[in-house]
Amino acid sequence: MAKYANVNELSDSQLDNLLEPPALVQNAETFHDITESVCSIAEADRMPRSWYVLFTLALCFLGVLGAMIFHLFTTGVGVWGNNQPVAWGFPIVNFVFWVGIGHAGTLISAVLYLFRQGWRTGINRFSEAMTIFAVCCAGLFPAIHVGRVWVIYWVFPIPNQMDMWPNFRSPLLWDVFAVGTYFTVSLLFWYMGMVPDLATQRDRAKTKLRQFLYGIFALGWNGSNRHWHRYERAYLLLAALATPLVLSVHSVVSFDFAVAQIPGWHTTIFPPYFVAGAIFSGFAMVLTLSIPARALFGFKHIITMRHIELMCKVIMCTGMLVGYAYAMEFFMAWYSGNRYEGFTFVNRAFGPYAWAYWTMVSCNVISPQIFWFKRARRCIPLIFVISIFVNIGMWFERFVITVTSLNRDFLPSSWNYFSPTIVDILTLAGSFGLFFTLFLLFCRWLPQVAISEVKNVMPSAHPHGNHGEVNHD
Amino acid sequence: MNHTAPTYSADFATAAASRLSRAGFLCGVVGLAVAIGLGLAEGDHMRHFWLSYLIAFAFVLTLGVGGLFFVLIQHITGAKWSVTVRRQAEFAIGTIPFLAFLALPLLVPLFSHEGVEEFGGLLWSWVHPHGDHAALITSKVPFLNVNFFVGRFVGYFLIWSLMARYFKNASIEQDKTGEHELTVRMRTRSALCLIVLALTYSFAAFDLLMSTDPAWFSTIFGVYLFGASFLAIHCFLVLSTLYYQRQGHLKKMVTIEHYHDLGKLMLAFTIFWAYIAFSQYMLYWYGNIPEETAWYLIRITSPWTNWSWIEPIGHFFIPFLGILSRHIKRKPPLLGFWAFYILVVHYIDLYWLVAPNLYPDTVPFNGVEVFALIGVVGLFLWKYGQQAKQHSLLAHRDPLISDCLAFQNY
Amino acid sequence: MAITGRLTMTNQTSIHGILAEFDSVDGILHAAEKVKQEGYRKWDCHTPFPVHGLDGAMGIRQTRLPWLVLVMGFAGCSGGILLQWWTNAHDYVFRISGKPDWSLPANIPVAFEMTILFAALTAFFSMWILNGFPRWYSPLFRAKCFTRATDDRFVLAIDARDDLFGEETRKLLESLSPNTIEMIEAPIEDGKIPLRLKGMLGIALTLLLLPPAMIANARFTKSTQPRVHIVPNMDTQVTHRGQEASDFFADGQAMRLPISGTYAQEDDRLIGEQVGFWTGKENGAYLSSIPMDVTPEFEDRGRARFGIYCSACHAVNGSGQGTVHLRAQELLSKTWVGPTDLRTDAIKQQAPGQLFESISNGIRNMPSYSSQIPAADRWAIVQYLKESL
Amino acid sequence: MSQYHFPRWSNKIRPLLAVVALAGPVYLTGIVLYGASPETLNVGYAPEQPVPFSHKLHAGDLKMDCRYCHTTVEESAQASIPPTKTCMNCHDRIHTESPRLEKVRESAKTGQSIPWVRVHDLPDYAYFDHSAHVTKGVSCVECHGRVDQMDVVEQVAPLSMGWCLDCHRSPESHLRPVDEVTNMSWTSEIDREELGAKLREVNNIHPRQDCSTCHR
Repeated sequence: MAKYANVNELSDSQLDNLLEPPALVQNAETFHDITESVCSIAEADRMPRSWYVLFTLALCFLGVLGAMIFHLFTTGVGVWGNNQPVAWGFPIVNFVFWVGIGHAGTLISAVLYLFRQGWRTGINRFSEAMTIFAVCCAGLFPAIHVGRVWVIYWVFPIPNQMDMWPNFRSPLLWDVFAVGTYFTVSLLFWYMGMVPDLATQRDRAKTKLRQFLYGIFALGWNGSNRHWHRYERAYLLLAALATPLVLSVHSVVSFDFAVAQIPGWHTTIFPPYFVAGAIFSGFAMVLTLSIPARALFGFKHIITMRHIELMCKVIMCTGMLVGYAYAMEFFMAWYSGNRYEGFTFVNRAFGPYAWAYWTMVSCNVISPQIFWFKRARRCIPLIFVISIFVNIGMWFERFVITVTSLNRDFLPSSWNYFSPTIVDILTLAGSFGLFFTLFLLFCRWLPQVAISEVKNVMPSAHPHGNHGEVNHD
Repeated sequence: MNHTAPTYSADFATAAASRLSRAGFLCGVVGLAVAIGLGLAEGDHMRHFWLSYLIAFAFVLTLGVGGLFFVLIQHITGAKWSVTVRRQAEFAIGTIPFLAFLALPLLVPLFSHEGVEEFGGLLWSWVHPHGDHAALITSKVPFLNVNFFVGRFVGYFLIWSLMARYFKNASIEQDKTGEHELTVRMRTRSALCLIVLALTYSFAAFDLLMSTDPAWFSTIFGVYLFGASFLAIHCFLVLSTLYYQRQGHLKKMVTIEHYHDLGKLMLAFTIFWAYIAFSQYMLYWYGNIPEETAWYLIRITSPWTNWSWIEPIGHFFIPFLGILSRHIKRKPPLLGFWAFYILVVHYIDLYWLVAPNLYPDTVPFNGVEVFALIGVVGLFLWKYGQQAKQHSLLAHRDPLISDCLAFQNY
Repeated sequence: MAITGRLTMTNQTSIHGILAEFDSVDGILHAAEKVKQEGYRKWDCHTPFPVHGLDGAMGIRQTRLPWLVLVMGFAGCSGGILLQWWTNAHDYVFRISGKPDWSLPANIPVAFEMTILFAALTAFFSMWILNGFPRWYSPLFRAKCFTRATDDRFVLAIDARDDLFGEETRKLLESLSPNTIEMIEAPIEDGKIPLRLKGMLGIALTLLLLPPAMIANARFTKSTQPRVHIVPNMDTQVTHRGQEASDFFADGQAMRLPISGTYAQEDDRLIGEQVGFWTGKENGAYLSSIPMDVTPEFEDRGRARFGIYCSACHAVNGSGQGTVHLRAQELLSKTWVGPTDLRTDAIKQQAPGQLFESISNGIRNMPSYSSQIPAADRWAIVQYLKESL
Repeated sequence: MSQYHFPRWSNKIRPLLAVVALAGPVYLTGIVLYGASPETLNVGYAPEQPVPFSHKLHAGDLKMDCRYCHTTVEESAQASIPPTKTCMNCHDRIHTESPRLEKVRESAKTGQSIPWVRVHDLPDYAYFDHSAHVTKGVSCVECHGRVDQMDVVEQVAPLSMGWCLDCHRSPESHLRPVDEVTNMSWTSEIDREELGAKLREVNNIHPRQDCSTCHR
């Protein structure tokens, strides 16, 4: 709420700059309007036609994924382009890419929550769902890359007939714990936030079946303030726990590379650099999804221009953090005096994969610079294009890290050019099918916006009298 | 919704600031004099004194530049909670030109030919590469040479001073005019400044501290120092606010909620520091590549072992548990204790980063360090107090100040 | 003043409480303060979002949830450390990548994740459990105005079980100027789980017993079927092992004989210079001594080999009354010619070379043992026969 | 608008949910753990052999030493199934008409091996060396059980990796004097652990546990 002195003296552009537009929610007078605009989507008998088109397309890609995985299981990992010296190819690139995408959700829901950024409410549900589906896609790749997927349970510390335990000194096992914990906590966070909204949908549902199904998952929520009290505290605790968690997950993913002695991988800035990159790509994906969704489902008053502009700023900022890491790596490669390290970076920029490297730099570091201009931050088509550029750039970042460090390793005799097979490419494409199928189903049946939280940032949600203050001491 | 906007008045703490300033000056002069005296008595070409001076200087630099980071971040994020404490950070950044002056004595160990035979340079052995790594270090000469080094520092301080001047003056200007446009402009400019600051500060960290072991390198080193500086400035703000409140200022303007927020950020950056420090350690420990682990090897073998334990335990676990509870964050004197504690371990951290490089076989720590720290911090407070003497302790016409006082931690 | 008769019964329904609906945050806050002042205990506010200030107005005390989470966070952390110590440094020690058995730095990521996981699960589940969820049934849902408590209305509900519940309650609520006031009436249900559901549960439980029964059966019975490869992995590879059949070679065997004309070094047929050693004869005459160093080990070996290869027929004492002989006699005395008593002078006087030849090539009913016993061992047996028997 | 209301008993499902949540994973783990265990899947395998050879008769009643037939057990990795010739050492004269030995005689005549069925079959990626065990005092009994009491040989040990490792980690209770390895009925006069510890020292036994010991 705009409360500061002399608010009337400010011009419109100043107001925008101060992040104080009249309200976070526009054109919605009452709480009921919010309920109506969010719930009516799931209650509608039909979706917009484009939903069906997209869903069919997504299903096709999902089918491709299924076929590729079947092919992989029945034939073996030789169907991929992975070989010596590039033993880590597409699967790890895709894994890191998807985990990265999965970072924005928890960041928005947890970190921005802790920083009291009210604007998160418009997009948090949305991006949490995105997180969970992205982590599903991410988890897929390490699971299938083991080749013999039926022994994947070996990564868990459960007793087995070999009397062996997993090797906890392996960063790949840390991944299992990190990604597993991340998925669990994100799911809890997402579901917990959704329960009051599911209750809303339950109470609005017209058919018995819907009342029953939403009712089951709403757990009997009745909005009791005694419940809200513990609920809010638990939410805060989860946010406080999810914040270091979100940092740790991509740090652990970065350890996969950084604990190795491979030049270009073994560098200390990797953990924060990967985290910044993850947030960067995650926000880009939130934009890629929310721009069409807000148009399609009529959320322009909830996901406002202000939200989009803020996300552009986050993208620009994290893009520069990533650029900082690129620069530091380059400088240290020279400064360290390590010739292998130096060679790796020259090889990245000017070697056989220079095309990938420069794609990465232009997409990640150069393209977001346009967001310095306010007009660019308000031009929806441009933002959409840039967000896609960033997604591409961040995929290439992982590709560059993985492949360029391996393809010319310590032994020049084993140098080789990695090229993916068609199965690699179709599996990557198929993972998008999985992601979008889940996402479109989410859009169809579940509240896409955190209804109760959006209501909470509306001006009429705040008491005006001097009611009993909570004594915190 | 049409509240009549409350107005706030300026809060001049001339007397309190003067006292601080005078005490600082006294400490500075006495401390440095004693430190120099003790250093001379050691007869080691003043190497120990210069080490102590370097660390003490780095300590106040983290406060000054940390303050600059703080101010820039408050502007770029449009933070409301911090408006009533921001002015104190602005005083801290006002000392940056003076810090450049404090850096001047470091030219002595840089140019001195004392002890060249033994060490290659009193603080920076790359000045005259010698020993096992001479060839490696020589290959870094395009970057590590005295002229470029001095040139870089001139550049850093020029840039930092300009930024500091702008952000301090604009804020003070707002006290007079109340112009909102200033807030808008500061926000716009903070973005670019932040990038420049991040780059310059990283390189300053490499130059000043990391290059004391010219063979060693770490890409995260800049971030390490960011983390430490953020932590330091928040602690400093808690202590400074406590001081002024005890002197009868800012009574109503800095509430429990602000302490709570500062406490939360102290906790957050304690964790962030640990995260960065652990990442660096773990990756080098795991990789176990000789040129990288050597740095840690010195530190985890006697006589530095015990000092190294201070890092995880004293710099992370103890303060983490100390300020985890909201009850502690909401009790200013307790929080003040922890802020002071963290500043102490922050100094130890800086010392630990550098001293083992110069003294692998002994822990030279003694009165020289203590008095040098008292001296340099005293001089820093002297300038800090002088800043505070002239201006209001409160950015009382900042457009966000009402919001700053309105929020509550749920 | 308390009014008795907390449950006002009608025919099929019972009164559970009373609702007052408000349409603004201020309304509910004001009402909550009043109800609290009156001293009600069993009442609640139901709102579509958490209304800040209501906790204070209702006098709700801070939850203990953070403490639970803290404790479980520590439990997760120490559990994680313990797990890694026990599995990797104690129970199954990995000596790997040049790290100490107990490498704490490498264990921190997992310990950290376990801390977060435990703490988060605790926060989530404790919250629901403390709130008494899931609670699908509640008479509140029967109230007409209650459906909007999750939309845009703020509802204050006083439970009929409250000591103060009665006519005054309605008056109090009316004085707060709500939109509407409604009694919570719900049909009386006995709350018993239907028999059909219980039956289904019973069947499910019985079905759950099947797998353990199958496992027990497999454990306690024998089977002529080979091992079950749940997952074949690489249990069976294309390589061949000794004595396996193979269609690849004409003779159907995987094991190959040496290329003709070549012999293994220890092969009997590699006669070479030591003709006597291999045949027991030199220049047509039996060797009169053993062509090997006679050491105590050699003599022990002779006794042991005699026990393995000879004693079945010749008996341990050489009497010829071995177990095989006894059994053969029992079965078919007619065709069976008993083994020689090795203690007789006839045997004792034979030259070592002759004994060696008999073992190697067989004699009368005794088959050749050259394929079963290497030459050196045959000599050891000869030594045993000559000297110890 | 009629609304669906959950019946009152639905709240009673909560304890059931708790039980399922807590006991379900335990049950599943238990089923997988025991169901997929080699003790369930492998132990008790007693295939029908082409010739009903009885170890109980030969090794038990006739007290023939294992090595009479399995001659290579001390020298090579494999204990080796004896060739038909070994059978014919005696059966040339004994039971010459027995129909049960028809296949043996046929084999001796034609030179075609008898297709014995392998009972103890390790996966192909596991390497096991009989000689290394037998010559260090690990008896046949330890893995194959009391073969001298079996008419039909069956698998008594799971032969799983965990089972191998058990012994490699603490071999004491599985060691005996080297000359007693084929003595099926041997028992120790003193405590086996104690004896094992002594033997371990005398025979210099350090079982390896690294992967390449068995997976080579």
